Amino acid sequence: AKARHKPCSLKELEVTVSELGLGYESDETVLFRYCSGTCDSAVRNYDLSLKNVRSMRKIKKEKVRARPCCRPLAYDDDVSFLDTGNKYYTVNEVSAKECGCV
Amino acid sequence: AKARHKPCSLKELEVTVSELGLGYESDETVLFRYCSGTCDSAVRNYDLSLKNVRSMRKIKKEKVRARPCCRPLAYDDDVSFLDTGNKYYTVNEVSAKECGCV
Amino acid sequence: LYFPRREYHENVYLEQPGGTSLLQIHALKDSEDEEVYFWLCPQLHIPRAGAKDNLWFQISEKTGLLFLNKSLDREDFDTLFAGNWMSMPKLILQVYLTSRPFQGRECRESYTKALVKLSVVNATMPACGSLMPSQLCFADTDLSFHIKENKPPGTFHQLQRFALQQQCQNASISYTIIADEGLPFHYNEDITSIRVAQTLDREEREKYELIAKCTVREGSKETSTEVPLLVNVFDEDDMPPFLPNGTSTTDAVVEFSRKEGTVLAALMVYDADTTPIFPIESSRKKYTGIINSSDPWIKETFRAEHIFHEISFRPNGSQVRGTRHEYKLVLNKNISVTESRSFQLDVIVNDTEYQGPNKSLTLHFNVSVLPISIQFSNVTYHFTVNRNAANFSQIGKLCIDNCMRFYGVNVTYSLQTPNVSCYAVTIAQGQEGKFGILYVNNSAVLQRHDCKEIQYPVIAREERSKKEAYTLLTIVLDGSLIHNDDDCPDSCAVSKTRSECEECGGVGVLMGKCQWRQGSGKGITTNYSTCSPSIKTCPDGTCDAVEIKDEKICPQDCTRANIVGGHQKGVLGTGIRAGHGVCHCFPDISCYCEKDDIREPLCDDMC
Amino acid sequence: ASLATRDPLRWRAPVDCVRANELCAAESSCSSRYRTLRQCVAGRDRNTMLANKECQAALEVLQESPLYDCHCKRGMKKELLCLQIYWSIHLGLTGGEEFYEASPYEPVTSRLTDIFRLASIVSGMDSAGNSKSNHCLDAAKACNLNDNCKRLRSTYISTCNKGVSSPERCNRRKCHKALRQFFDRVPSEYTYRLLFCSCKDQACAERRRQTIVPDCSYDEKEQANCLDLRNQCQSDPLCRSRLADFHTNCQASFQTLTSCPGENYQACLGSYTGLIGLDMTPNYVDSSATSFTVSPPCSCRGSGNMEEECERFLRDFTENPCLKNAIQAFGNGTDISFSPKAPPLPPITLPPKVEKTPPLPYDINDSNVLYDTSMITTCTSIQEGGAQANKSHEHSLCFSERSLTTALMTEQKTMTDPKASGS
Repeated sequence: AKARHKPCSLKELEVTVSELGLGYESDETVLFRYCSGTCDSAVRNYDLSLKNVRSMRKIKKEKVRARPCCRPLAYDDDVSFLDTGNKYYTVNEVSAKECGCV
Repeated sequence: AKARHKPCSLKELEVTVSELGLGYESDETVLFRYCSGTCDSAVRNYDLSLKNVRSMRKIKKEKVRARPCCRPLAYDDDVSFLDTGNKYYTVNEVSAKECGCV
Repeated sequence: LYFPRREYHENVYLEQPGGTSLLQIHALKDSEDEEVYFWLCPQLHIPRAGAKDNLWFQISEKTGLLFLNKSLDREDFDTLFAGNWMSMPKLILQVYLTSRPFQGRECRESYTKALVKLSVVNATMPACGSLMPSQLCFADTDLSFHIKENKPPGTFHQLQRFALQQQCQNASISYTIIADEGLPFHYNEDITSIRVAQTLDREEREKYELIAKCTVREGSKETSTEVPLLVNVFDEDDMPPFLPNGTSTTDAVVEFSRKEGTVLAALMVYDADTTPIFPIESSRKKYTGIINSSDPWIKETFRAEHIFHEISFRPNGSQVRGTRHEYKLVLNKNISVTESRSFQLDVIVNDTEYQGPNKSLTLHFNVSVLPISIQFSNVTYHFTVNRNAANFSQIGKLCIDNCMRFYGVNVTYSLQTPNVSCYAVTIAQGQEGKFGILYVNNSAVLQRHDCKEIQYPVIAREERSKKEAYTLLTIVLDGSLIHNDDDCPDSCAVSKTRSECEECGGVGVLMGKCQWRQGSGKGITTNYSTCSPSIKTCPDGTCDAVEIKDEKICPQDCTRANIVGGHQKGVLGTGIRAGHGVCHCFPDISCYCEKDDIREPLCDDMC
Repeated sequence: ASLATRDPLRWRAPVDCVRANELCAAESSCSSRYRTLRQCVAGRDRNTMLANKECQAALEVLQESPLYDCHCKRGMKKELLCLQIYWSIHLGLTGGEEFYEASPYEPVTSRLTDIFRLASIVSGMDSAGNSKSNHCLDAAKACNLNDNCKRLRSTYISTCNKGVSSPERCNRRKCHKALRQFFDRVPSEYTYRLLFCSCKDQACAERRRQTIVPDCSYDEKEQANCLDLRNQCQSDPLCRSRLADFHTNCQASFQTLTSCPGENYQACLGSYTGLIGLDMTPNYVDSSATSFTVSPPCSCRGSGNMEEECERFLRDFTENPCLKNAIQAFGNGTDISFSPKAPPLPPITLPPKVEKTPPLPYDINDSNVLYDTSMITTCTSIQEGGAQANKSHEHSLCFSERSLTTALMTEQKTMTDPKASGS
């Protein structure tokens, strides 16, 4: 059967700071929490209308989004670590704390 | 030069209820407000990290979104109208009241 | 005694000499021998200023002629209307009628009274030349009168205007009455009075339309003026109740509907008199309908309900209002299924205000209360259930004889212990205690190979009489097990397409897979497309006794959540009565109805 | 100075009844008399009570107090309290006999010309652009594009629409309250356009009829009797006030060109909308494209001997030339104002044929001046050589404002009393 996506929810993954790909080199492992899943059950009349109005070309050349996104509603606290050059860094808003469809 | 998109903001359009495409037939005109534009200025460490973690195949077959969306943060009051069959309907959350990048 | 009008109007000017006649008021008698005495309430009333002592106006006790007994001068005017900002000051006199001379009574609300509204012109009487001919003719443009039926003849109005006509001697003013042939009115040209010449009968005719024509000759010029003169005949309760087509008897059978409030039968009673709706309290008491029985059971079990409507009768061409009284025999309480008897029940209808003979008549209801048997027509009931049936799948209904026609009869169905320890099925009480719905409540048992055929003794018990009926329910399991993807949602309603729908099962499915209902019709239609556990029961516009147990079964009938897209809610505010395109639901979260014909890719970024 | 000596400056300036009550309460003689009057009016036999000396004395004093000619304003703070005070004193002043009661509201002096002008601009613009334009649909658009109007319109529609198609009827009380809020809080340039839009076709007329969601706010399985409904309305101070206001401002007056008192369409339209959301809620009763009839939710069936009074009350709505002209004038965007630049006069609807008694022969002050009549005056100048009755006359008909089209029925003839003429 076609893969049915789970509703939007908070997932977590253990990664090293380097694997975050922000440019810091550190083997410290951090908990990376992210939002994943569909927002089918959060569609509103707005989305249906926007989809229809757009399909009638009443909106042209504009970046619009006619479906809710599964996104963080709040972020975890800052993350601090010692990099390979023995220098401390603190990075904010890396990991999601709460997810929702917006 | 590639068309530059405006930042995420509230736009408005006068459409008939039928043009909303929700299935109601009515010639009443309503104000349809929607969110349009880019969220480039709202990218966070989370987005960069998620993009990288995904590109390293640490997240598979999951629907994730690694960029903020320009979406309504609040919706207008309900809209009521008389349809062509002289029946009244009330529809909620059709028009956006406030937009933001989430 | 009564007045033919509620109000009279006339103008009064300053400095009109004492003794000036103002207005002739008439009274009509209720009986020939009555004496007529007019008298004025000692106070006059000024709108927005209240009551004042009446020093200026008098009425002739015998003739009813209202006159000035003291001239009203400027000073009087100022004291009466000090600071009164009305554009045309007015004072109101109350004229009373008695059949004995006036003995200094107070002006009581209850006495027969008419109002005289005098507009006080803040100037002396205008010169004749300045008056329009029509002003000389009529003080009142609303020449409408009421005359009671069955009362003696009498004069009810005088057309001439005294004060002005006394002033304008050189104008010759004459009146005529224009009317259809043969009307019961006579006009005395000398004194311009109009008489009702005979007793009137409202049930023959209740409205008369005449025209008063006034002709004013001044020198060579002649002007005529016409004003409608309307006579309404007031009703008196002088007609007895009667039966429209003579039927005073009807049958009233109590069988399947044994619920309090059930209307068993109705009979009509007519009355040529009017029955005013307003004020409702007094008019409702006018007609009574009492069950004539000494049997306490009858009095307790039945009641007579009475409603009335105005109708029109058409005696010889004219339209006259009357009343239709409807008497319904109604159950006053629920009746036991065992009750069985026949008898004649009489309702005595009485027109309380009618004084003549036959003021009441009797309606006869031939009542037969039939017993109801509590029994199953079949000795056994047989259902086949697929082993892939899910929990809450509805297998079928159990119903004793005529159960769907019952009202006020509460039957409870229960399954006893089965012959084998395979407890897979149970029963829910259907709507208003009529039938039982069999459904799977333990689908795991269906998959056990040792459970092939299960027999349940069934009891149907009528709550009030405790009467019971028995039958045997046989459930035969068949079908080979099929597997559903773990990814499948619990509820069929989540699926939005036929393929998604038919590849999965869900709560309430009968054969292991959901069923796709392909809708048709444009716009918002009751025949919307949707995925259902069983098209036979969902959606059917009713959130039934099984579906109500879990919204995942049939949100299309039961949801109270927000519905996005074009839709109409169900009659009781639950479920989706009609929808646009495909309706699908996330139970307890939201439902969606949308046309899925937009093929354009849902681009995330730029379109 | 004591209340008794009227100081025109302090007391005569009319104040609202709440303020007047406060002033009176602060004055011992006034407050005691006011208490007395309330007892006089509360008694069963009001007339007798009002005739007794103590009540008369109380009335006399109160005529000097600010309570005497206090008024109220539509939508003022404590409007209901103001109206209750007004009626408590007013019943004493009129003896409660009036068919038409004086309005407790201050007279509307502001003309509506700009609203009419807006209506004419829009109707002119629309008809220029699209002759088939539906003014009522345009009115809905104007409302939908205004946040406040849209919100309050959606509030009353969703309130009145709840359960309309289900067995348990809608909640009429809540529906009426939401309607009142809409007409009180949304500027009349939006509400009048929705309610008084002019129509050329049936669809438009039906949309206009549906404006107040009649299924819930108006229709009734069994129509009430109008006298019963009036009685019910008069037992509620708000409804009684709005009905009195309607009678004051919409009473057909034959001394004016427009048939409206003071030629003021705005006052009439304002008091008509003031009734919406109360027991006496009026509505269009047909959706014909060419003409319209408005009526309260009642009939005169079952009036017994009071049918005449009932029909007279009902005609104030169904056959009222002032109300009809006011609605038509707004719909066509024309208003009467005597300034030179006044737009052309609207088509005047002649009141109905006179067989029926004229709807409102008297204005509130009952100034039954003769020529304000519904009669027809034909003046014929008789040819020289003496009056030959019934000969052909040279007719110079001089109609008074109203005309009676009485076709003399052939078998009619003049009637005399044989007994009376001494034969």
